[in-house]
Amino acid sequence: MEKILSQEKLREWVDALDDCEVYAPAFADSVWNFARVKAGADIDLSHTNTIGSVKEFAFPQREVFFCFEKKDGVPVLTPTLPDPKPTVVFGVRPCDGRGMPRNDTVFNKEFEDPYYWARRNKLTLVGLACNQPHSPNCFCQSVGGSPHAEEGLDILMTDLGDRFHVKGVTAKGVEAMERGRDAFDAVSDADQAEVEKVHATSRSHSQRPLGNLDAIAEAIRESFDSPLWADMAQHCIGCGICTFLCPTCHCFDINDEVINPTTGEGERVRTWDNCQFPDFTMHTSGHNPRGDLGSRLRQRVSHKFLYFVENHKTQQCTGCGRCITECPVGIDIIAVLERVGQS
Amino acid sequence: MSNPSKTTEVQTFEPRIVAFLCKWCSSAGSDLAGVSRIQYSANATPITIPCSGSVSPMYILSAFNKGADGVLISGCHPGDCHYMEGNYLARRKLYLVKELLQFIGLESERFRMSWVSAAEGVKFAEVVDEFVEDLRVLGPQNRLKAER
Amino acid sequence: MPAPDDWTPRSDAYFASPLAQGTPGKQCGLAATGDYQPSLRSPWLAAAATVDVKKVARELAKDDGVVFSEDYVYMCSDPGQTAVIDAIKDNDLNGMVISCCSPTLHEKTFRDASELGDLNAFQCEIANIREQCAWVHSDMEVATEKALKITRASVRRVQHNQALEPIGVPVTRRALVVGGGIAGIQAALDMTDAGLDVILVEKQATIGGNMLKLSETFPTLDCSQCILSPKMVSVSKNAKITLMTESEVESISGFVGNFKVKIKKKAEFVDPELCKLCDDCTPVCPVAVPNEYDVGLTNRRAIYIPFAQAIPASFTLDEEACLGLDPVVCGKCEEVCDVGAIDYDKKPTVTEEEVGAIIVATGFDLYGMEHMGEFGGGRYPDVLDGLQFERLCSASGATEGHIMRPSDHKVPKEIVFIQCSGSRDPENHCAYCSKICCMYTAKHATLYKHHVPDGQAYIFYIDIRSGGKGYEEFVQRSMENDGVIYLRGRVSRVYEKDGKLKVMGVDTLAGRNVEIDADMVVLAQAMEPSKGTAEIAKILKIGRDKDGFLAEAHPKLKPVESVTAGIYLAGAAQGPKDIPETVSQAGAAASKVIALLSKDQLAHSPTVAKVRDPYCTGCEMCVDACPYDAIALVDGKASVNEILCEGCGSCVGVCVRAAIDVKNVTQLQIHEMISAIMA
Amino acid sequence: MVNVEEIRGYAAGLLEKGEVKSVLGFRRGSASAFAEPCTLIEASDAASLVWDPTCLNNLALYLVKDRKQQAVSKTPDTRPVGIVAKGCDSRAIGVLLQENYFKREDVVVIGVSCEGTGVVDPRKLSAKLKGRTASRVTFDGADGINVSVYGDGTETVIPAREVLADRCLECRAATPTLNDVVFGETVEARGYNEPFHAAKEAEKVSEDERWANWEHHFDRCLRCFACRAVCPMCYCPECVVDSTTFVVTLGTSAEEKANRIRWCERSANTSESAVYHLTRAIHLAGRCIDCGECERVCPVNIPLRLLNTKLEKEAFEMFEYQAGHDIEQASLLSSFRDEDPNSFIR
Repeated sequence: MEKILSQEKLREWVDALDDCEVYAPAFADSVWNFARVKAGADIDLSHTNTIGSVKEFAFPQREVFFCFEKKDGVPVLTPTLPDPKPTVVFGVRPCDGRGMPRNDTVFNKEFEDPYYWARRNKLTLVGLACNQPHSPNCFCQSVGGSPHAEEGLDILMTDLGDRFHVKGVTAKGVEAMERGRDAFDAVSDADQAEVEKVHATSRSHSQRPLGNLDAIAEAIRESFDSPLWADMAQHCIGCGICTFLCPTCHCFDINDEVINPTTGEGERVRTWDNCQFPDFTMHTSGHNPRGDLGSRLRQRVSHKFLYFVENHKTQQCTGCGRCITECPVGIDIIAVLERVGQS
Repeated sequence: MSNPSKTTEVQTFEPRIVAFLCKWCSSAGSDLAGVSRIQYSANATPITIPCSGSVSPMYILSAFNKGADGVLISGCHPGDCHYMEGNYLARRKLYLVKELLQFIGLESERFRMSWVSAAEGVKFAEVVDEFVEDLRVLGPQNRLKAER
Repeated sequence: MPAPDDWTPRSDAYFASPLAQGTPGKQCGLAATGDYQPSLRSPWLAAAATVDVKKVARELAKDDGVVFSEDYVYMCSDPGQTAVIDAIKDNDLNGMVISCCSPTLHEKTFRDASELGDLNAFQCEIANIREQCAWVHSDMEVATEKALKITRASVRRVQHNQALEPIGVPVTRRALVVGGGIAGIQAALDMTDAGLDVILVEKQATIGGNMLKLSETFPTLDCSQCILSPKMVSVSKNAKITLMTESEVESISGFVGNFKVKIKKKAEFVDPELCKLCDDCTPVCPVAVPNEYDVGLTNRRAIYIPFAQAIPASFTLDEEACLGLDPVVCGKCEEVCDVGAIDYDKKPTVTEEEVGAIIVATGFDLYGMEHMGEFGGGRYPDVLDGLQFERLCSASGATEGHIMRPSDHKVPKEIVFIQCSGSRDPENHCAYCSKICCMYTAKHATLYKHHVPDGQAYIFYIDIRSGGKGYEEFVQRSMENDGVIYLRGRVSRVYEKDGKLKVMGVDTLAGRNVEIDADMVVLAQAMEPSKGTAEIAKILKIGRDKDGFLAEAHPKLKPVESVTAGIYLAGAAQGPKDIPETVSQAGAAASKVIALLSKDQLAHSPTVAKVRDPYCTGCEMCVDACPYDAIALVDGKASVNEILCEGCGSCVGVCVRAAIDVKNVTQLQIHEMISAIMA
Repeated sequence: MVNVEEIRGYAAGLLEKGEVKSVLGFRRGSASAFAEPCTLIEASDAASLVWDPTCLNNLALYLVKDRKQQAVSKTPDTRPVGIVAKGCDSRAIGVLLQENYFKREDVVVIGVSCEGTGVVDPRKLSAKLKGRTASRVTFDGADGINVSVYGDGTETVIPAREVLADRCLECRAATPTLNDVVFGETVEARGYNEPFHAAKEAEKVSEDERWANWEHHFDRCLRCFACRAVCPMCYCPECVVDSTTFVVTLGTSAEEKANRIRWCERSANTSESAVYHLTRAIHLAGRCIDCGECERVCPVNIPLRLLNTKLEKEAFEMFEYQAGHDIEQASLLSSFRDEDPNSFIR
């Protein structure tokens, strides 16, 4: 289903989704990030890309698995599966959209993660094509994506200035459009031509190239013991920015948070974890197989461009560029791949 | 929630206070209150520590995190520290903690410090009672309490 | 959903869950009941609250790690302690909490019992549910709830207590006595009798203190100097006593058994070894200043001997009064001294002495006359304080024992004594009773009548407090034999009129105003701690009470101990007292020191700081914060001298890395206690 | 104006003469307009050094990292390290020296005065550009910052005070006081904001508003720990709050592992993040030298610097204490004065 939606009617459509929780990018605290939209009038799709990725809607920072307590000395567990309202997220950039199927694969590989899917199944992603790159660090096209890629999105919107071209990609997307059908107009030939032109222009913007991804995978495999990693990670501070902001990083930690030590009452909680943290691979013995920053950088890059490819036949990077832009010390995954490729 | 029920809630609200008392002065002062049979609110549960100077800011944050409505730290009067200087160190450190808590908007009445000597059983009881009264007005502490 | 049988809360490998953690083994919470049960044993208890200890014991029995929990009446009694010992043995306990009274009362009792049950003393903790709970809360339900929290917190603490052994500390078998009055003299002599070496430090030029100034002593009226001088001579002749006059304690470091004391001695311008007491120097001295020994009733020179029998027997030079420290200005005494005992170039010296124990006997001063404006204190020369009157009566005084008015040297025929001058007046003066004034005023009046048989003595009093052997009889004698008129009431004002002192008072028994034209008025001034008591207390780190007297560790059970181990109190520095009481206390303090220093080693508390090496970065914050200089960097890491450490935890409070803990009060334990309270 | 050639020449000289094993400095980044840290080993590398308003990092962090590396190295290289340091960076070195983290002779401080300006706040710049990225940022005379915008190629001059980092606007000592050499002029009067301006502003609003603000911020925290990772003062072997840096050695007993205190949970909750940030703030009291790195790196732009400057303000006003000004002084919290505030105590 393809429709035209005028800028003014956007709010009508959003208001029609009143049985859903609607999120859209908002510029607050000097950053764009997803925020709850209370009314259609609040929506603003002039954003670049959000600082946090859309993954947190299915894989939140904190997920309670179950509660536990002791009753008469016997441990009792109470499961706590999330039951969210249907959620529609607007303004998802295609790179983030492409991240979601990769996360879906992970959480559905050997074990269907009920917590992830309880949220994921309620999620409708409304994408917005990028008419131009937001930063010099956008490289979606270098990893097989495009500024108007539909993969992972339920709807793709394209900004045509005074109006949007809206395409229902999945049944879920079409259903969401149906809900606000009065707001939409039919697509004219001129509209169609303009969309194609905008898309073509967006593709034509130069992005930093990565070269042959197979060759990169091979180069990574061969450089496992290379001193290059330590050199490239020389200024890494070991924070979690690159992975926490990444639309496809999905590592987690599980802890028991005890509320009442006397009654043994508490919760088992999943939180984000991060391969860049020193304790990520720390063994009880004190041995750490990835004890230095170089090996951790290698892990992050290898996971995205080698191991994930081996397991899932695709890169685990969608070229959003967040890890480059937000790195406090300028570690640049493209430059890293270039150097590995050259070695 | 309707207003009347809220009022009832305020009236029945019993603040929970963690009171860190130095062993030599304030804990002894509270003992004197006991020996003198001075009656005061039971809302403050004491933890006796060697000296107010041994209080780590973590104790205070942790107590609030675990749901304390108020935290009291009580030590020897300046010049009277059994360990000579511990209370001076405490005063500087806890001044900063207090300022920080106020800065982030925790109600300023929730963190209190007092000097209570071993001879001041009456004062100890007053300090606790006043604290409890002030906290009753404020109601439960939800700002730093773990939302679990 | 049912939990699997072997389920325990999982956690990150490095964060053991509090449920899963805890010392393996068993803990015990013993809840003891005492006389705070709902019995109405004492009149307080009807109003006071109570804790349902049975419930506390019952609830605790359910808690994780608690294997034995029981309540018992009089846990501290012999059968109670036997029950404790049996409980430890029967249940193979590795930790124990006794919920009872304040640990200051029975911590030692139960720790001793623990040892008898083969449980390390430091694995026994006291939860105070009496002074801090049962006695101060009236609602049983609320108090019981709080008692539960207190006890639970202690249980969680004891689960992490380490077994500790006291640290043996070698002892310096020497003692320091600060103050050379009768208290200091007595304590010093008693200690040398037991073979201890003693350093006696006195601020003044001679020992003897205030007692030296007294004429006769009540109730026997024996001559004060006659009984004191022999003791002073014993001090000077005693090889085991190092006497340091005109000296003051400057600083102290160390701890019980091992103090290091810096003593500053004023410049010794007159060499006592050389001085022959020829008294050639005083006639040439051009300076006259009030004589302290005569309480300002006479003058002395800048070079002087306090009095003929001074110990040490030597002239001394008053640095402040002397002109001659600059020889260009004066230098007369040096010229006339044949033996060359005088040297203006002498400098003050500071010596460091090592001692094992200290007795503080810094005595009293009289409350200043300048405060007594309404009685003409400090304004009229014939209004005297008690000590000045003593000097008038004394054969060694300026008047050679003749009572005469300082103003015109006439014998006073009407004399008024005002008791409680500056005492028992919390609004304006001292709140406390100075205790000895009733007696010495009776003595003064008696002595007056002995000197001036035709004179009339009046005493204004509030109460007569004559508790003491032979005291009441003495007061009665003064009334009956010496015709002293006791007027019960206060004096409102004393003023001078026509060469007389008009005393405006009230006789509350007769219910009338009294007006006396007196020739002399003597104020029984309150005793206050001697000047410098605050400083010495600060230097020695011992507490003072609200009136400024040195504070004893316990008003009843530790009356001669200060709050700091190894420092003892004697005499009026601790509170107003008369000579026999002072001497008794001095003897008691001396015997405490003798007992303390009779051991080869002292046991130092093992609850000291311990550095967690891997966490320490050597930033030295703890080093700066430690009041005992107990921490130093060794190989870039903090290292604790356990003997110096007092376990105050100042280091813990400043260490941002949590790299230091006080044993058995660790941050983990405090965290657990907070958790238990907030649960 | 600072002549970058002088810095390059000095750095090259140090390396040439073998006086240092390396020089920490800034070079042009590959990814954006902002400079990135670099470690020069060869004198010939010195040509890559840059100096402009995008030299944001506090390189003292890498002195800490070097020391940590040398501590575990089998063949430690104990030669000194050269470091390009701004005023704030030099104060960080001061605190590290005060805390005996290394010795004065272990470091050669190549001081660079920020003169009248300072460094750009990337968030302010981003806000100015409504989220767009700058492709080039340079000084433009005394008071302007010249910015080229990525994508549309436009170039604008923005008044410095509008995009300078808050810490630079409030800076009291833009010239490194601890140094072996200083490039650039010492500029006393800066004419921007009074010291602690932002913290004072934040204090002005009501208690409830303050909490609303901080609740909002703590709630947004991702617990990525970038603030801690970037802080040169957060060099603890293991953080007391939420530890991702365990000190576990072969000698660590099971009991020690089990007895680790969990002051707060790893959950990115308001309450847990509050404990984390407040702990960090209080542990930096008297140690924070206001390099603003914590705030700069925060991906969700939590104004973390306020927490620290609030305490530094109190330290300065109440205790006359300034972090990093005197390497001999006892630290703020392990010292006291009789006249310290007492009236807040009952």
